[in-house]
Amino acid sequence: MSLPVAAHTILGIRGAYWNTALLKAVAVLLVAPTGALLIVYLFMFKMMAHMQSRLGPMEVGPHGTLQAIAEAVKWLQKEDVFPERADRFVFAMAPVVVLVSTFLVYVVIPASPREVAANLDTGILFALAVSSVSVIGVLMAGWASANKYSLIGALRAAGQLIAYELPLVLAVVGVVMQAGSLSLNRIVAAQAHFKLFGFGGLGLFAIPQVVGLFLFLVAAQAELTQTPFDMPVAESELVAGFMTEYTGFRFLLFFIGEFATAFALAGLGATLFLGGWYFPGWGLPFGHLAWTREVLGPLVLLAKILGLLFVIFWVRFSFPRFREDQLQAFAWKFLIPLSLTNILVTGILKVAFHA
Amino acid sequence: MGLVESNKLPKPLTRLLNWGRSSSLWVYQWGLACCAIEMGAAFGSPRYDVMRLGVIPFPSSARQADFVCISGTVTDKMAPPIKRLYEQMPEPKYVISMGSCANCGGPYWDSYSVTKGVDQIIPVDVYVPGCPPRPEALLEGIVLLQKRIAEEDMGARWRGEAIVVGG
Amino acid sequence: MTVTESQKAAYIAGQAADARVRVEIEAEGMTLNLGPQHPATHGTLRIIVRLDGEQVVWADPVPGYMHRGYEKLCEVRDYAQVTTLINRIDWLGSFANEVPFILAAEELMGIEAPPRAQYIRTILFELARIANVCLFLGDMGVQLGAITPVFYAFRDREFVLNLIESATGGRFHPNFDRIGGIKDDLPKGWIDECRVALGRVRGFCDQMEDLLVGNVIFQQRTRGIGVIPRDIALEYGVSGANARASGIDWDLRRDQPSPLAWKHADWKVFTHPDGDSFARYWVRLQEVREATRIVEQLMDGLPAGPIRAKVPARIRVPAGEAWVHTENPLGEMGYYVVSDGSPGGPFRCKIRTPSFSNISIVPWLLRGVFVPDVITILASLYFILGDIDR
Amino acid sequence: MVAAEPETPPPTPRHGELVAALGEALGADLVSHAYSATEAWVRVAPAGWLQAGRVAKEHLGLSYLCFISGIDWLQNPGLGGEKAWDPDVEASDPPGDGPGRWKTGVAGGGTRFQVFARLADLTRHVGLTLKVDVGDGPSDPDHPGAAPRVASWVPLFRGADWHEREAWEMYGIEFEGHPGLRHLYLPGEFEGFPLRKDFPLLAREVKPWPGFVNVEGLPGDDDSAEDVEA
Repeated sequence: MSLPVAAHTILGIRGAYWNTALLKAVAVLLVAPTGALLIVYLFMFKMMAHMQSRLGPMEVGPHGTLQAIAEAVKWLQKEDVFPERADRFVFAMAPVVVLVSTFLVYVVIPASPREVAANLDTGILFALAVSSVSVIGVLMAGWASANKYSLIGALRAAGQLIAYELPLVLAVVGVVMQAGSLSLNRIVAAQAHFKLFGFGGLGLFAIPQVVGLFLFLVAAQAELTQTPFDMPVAESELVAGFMTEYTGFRFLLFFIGEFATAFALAGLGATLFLGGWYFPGWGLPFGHLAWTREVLGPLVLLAKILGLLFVIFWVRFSFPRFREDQLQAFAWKFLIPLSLTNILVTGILKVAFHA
Repeated sequence: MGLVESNKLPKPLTRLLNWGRSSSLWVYQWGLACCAIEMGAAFGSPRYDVMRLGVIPFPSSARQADFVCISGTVTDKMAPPIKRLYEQMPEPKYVISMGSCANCGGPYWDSYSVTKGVDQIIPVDVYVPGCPPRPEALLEGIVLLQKRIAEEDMGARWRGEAIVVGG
Repeated sequence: MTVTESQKAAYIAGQAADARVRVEIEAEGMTLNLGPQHPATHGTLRIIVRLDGEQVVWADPVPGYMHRGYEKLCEVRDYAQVTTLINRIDWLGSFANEVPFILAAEELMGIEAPPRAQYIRTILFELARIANVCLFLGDMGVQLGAITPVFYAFRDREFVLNLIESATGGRFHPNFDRIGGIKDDLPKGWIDECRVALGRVRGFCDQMEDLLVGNVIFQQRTRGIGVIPRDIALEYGVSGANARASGIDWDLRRDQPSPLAWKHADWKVFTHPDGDSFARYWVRLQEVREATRIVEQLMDGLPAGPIRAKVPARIRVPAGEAWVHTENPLGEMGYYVVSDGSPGGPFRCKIRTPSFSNISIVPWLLRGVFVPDVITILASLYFILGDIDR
Repeated sequence: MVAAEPETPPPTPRHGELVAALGEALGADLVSHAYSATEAWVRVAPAGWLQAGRVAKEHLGLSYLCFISGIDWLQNPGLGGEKAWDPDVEASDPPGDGPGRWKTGVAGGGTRFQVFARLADLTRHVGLTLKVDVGDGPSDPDHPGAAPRVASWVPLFRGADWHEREAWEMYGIEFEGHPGLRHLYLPGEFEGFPLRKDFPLLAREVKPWPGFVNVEGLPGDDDSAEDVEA
């Protein structure tokens, strides 16, 4: 399956460069917060409540569906507080940096053969690179708040994000080796063509790269600073970590950033390991029905993302958290050797089966 | 906030804003004494589950709180931190005083170390009586607070005028 | 809004302290102020810790944010009114607070309650223990980052509170114990309901065993953290499950001659040799299970008969001194009641609360640990602010 | 107050052994002792307080510190609640009360302030309450400014730290050798010692207590009312 992506074509409609660019930008700016609000409602409110034998929001809209929107409306009205000793410029910029880093990840995730804001040849590299920019925002927030809890939280976050960036990248390397490409759309295509012991059509790398998937999920959990890796925002230790002093719409930006990142990382995971927008059977020539892939692709991707998020949040609501040193030991002594072994085995098998 | 101060906010917008504030109340749980456990039951117990009403008991920092539930005995030693906490919260902020101790000193009316009523320190929006109040009573207090917010005029609040609820 | 002079002064002092703390951020090491509104101190304990990196150099707890002057108030109230007050010392196991005080008054007056009253007292005492310690079992998870257990704790605790409410009329503060007996008999059908609720509590204990005790992360976070050696525990007067987790085989229910009905049930005292946070959690978990067994056995053997001894309408406690202590959910709770024979209240009522001694060990225990372990240790010591500060 | 009858036997033989051993070790510093059906009391002279604690801990196995606290034997009926608090009436010296004439409790006492502590042996399950006279404090006509004082037990029991801070805060009893008598419960600028009997409760000054329910005059009230059964 070749994927001839026309640079300025969306759903087959050809537009001027700036026209399509604007459309893409708006799409990304819409998708990211929508995904975040979806997560907040589905997982933070409803799933958590049901796991704890509660109901969660019920009164705001039917079954509380408007709760997340009410949150956003509320946050926009709150007073914008700068702590007295805060470094005002850095304090104000920190959530923006976090949010920008998150939005940039969305740029390369394909929702269908053509629905991708920028189909980079090195898509996965770009995604991982920009997602780690958020640590700068976190450090800025912690430093500028002039609050000890914030500072400790930010330092912990920095240490943790750096430690888990490595297993995340190494987990992805297995997939990249198997697909033979850094482009996310090519990785999807490779999964569509992938055959295991002669059986194809499953369209996912999750089976051969099951270790990689595990590593990716663990590292993603740590990148998202979610339990059991939530020391930077450990509620019972550090109040709210680097977000302690933030309020109003700046906190809303962090809040959206946190869950939009979860959505983006789940999107990456779905694309790398679960076949992205691809659904088994779509490799066949669709002929004049090919456009249905453009419509159904995003939905398939969304379903896969929600599946991954379910696992991520399931762990989040069930596990206690590590201690900082235990977390580092877990990353360096267990995850990284495991991911290196995974790469080695993948390489051997790749050579053996292609030879 | 010139628009709000001039009190020319279109009605649908006011309603939207009030709806947002009344439907999403992040509560800072200032658990002080016995009432803290009943507050915990109201917030945590599946039987009461205050989250149904849109009250989110997440924030651990006062900066993200919309209202604070002062639940329990306020001592003279505790009074300054409570005032500081209230000052740390961003506007618009609300206070629920839960239990007899926070309302008026309760059974410690003659103690040498208890502040007789948290309203000596910070303004209170809703008083929930009881020693301690049942979780249902706290839920009613929260519903009353939501009603109050829904009918609030932000312009008046910003200008510092007295707020009249209900009528 | 009227602010008294002393509040103003305290406010200024607080601001000054914060300013000092802010300056120290640039110095080597740093002082971190946990509380009084910190989420970890469930309530209002303030702990000032001096840090070197994330390691604690010294820690200084500042209690007193919940000091309500119980001992003074007891002197100006009469015996019936004191019961109302002392319910609110350990607010999670309220009924357990009443019992030793009433027993002390009974000892001074030379009265003993009839056996049925003693049985019902013991049953409610153990239900108070369940209601209290269940919350600890869940809350420990929250302190370690697992948010779900506490919701289960609240869920199953409700059933126990319902029982207490249907028997005493008070969901939280029963105020049910009277000198010479108890206020009312158990309502009809209560015993059957109680069995159902106890089954739920045991189910909750099993859930906690699955969710937390068996969890590798939980074990890593608690094993070997905050070890209290036996002799240090004795010096600080650490009691209750904290002492038993340090290998001190001492339970007042078993070791103290008491008119209450524990001696009629067959149950075990659990100890753990390790003395760490995990041991404290484990001992408490087993104690909840044993408490359900005690209640079931006592319900089986509940004798018939009156629920109150003959007591004068005007209670006049003869002069004397009595010390009565019981094994409360948090540890050894005792009342040293001094009566001068006047018709009013006690002349002096020293309240020995378990959390006070259990927490006084904190400066010793926190030296050299990491900040996350501070939280683990505080959570596993299990204190209630009203019980420290009175 | 009536001390327990001297002929009351020890509740258990072990209690008797403990008291005897303490008496042997302290000599004349053991002033008196008393027993009840469950408990034993020992009163030691101020000079022997530290020694008593050391002997009890190191030789008698009473290694568990239950509590240390104080007591103020000043009679103050106004505070006792039988009548409304009357700020005009000086509470300090009702007749029959004063230096040398204090009405004290079990095991006796000679001064207004006493410190009492309870130690226990957790293996043999016996406990002992120790008392010591610490002085008259402001009621002492010769040294009205002198604080009641006694030796600290912190060198013996680390846990004595907080208990003694509390006793100092509540009664103004100074413990010699304590590493730092700071406020434990009350804010630093709090004035007075709240558990002293002459410390007024201001709320009661403003609003008198409505009265004790069980001492309200019943119809035909006299002493026989005590015999009414519940």
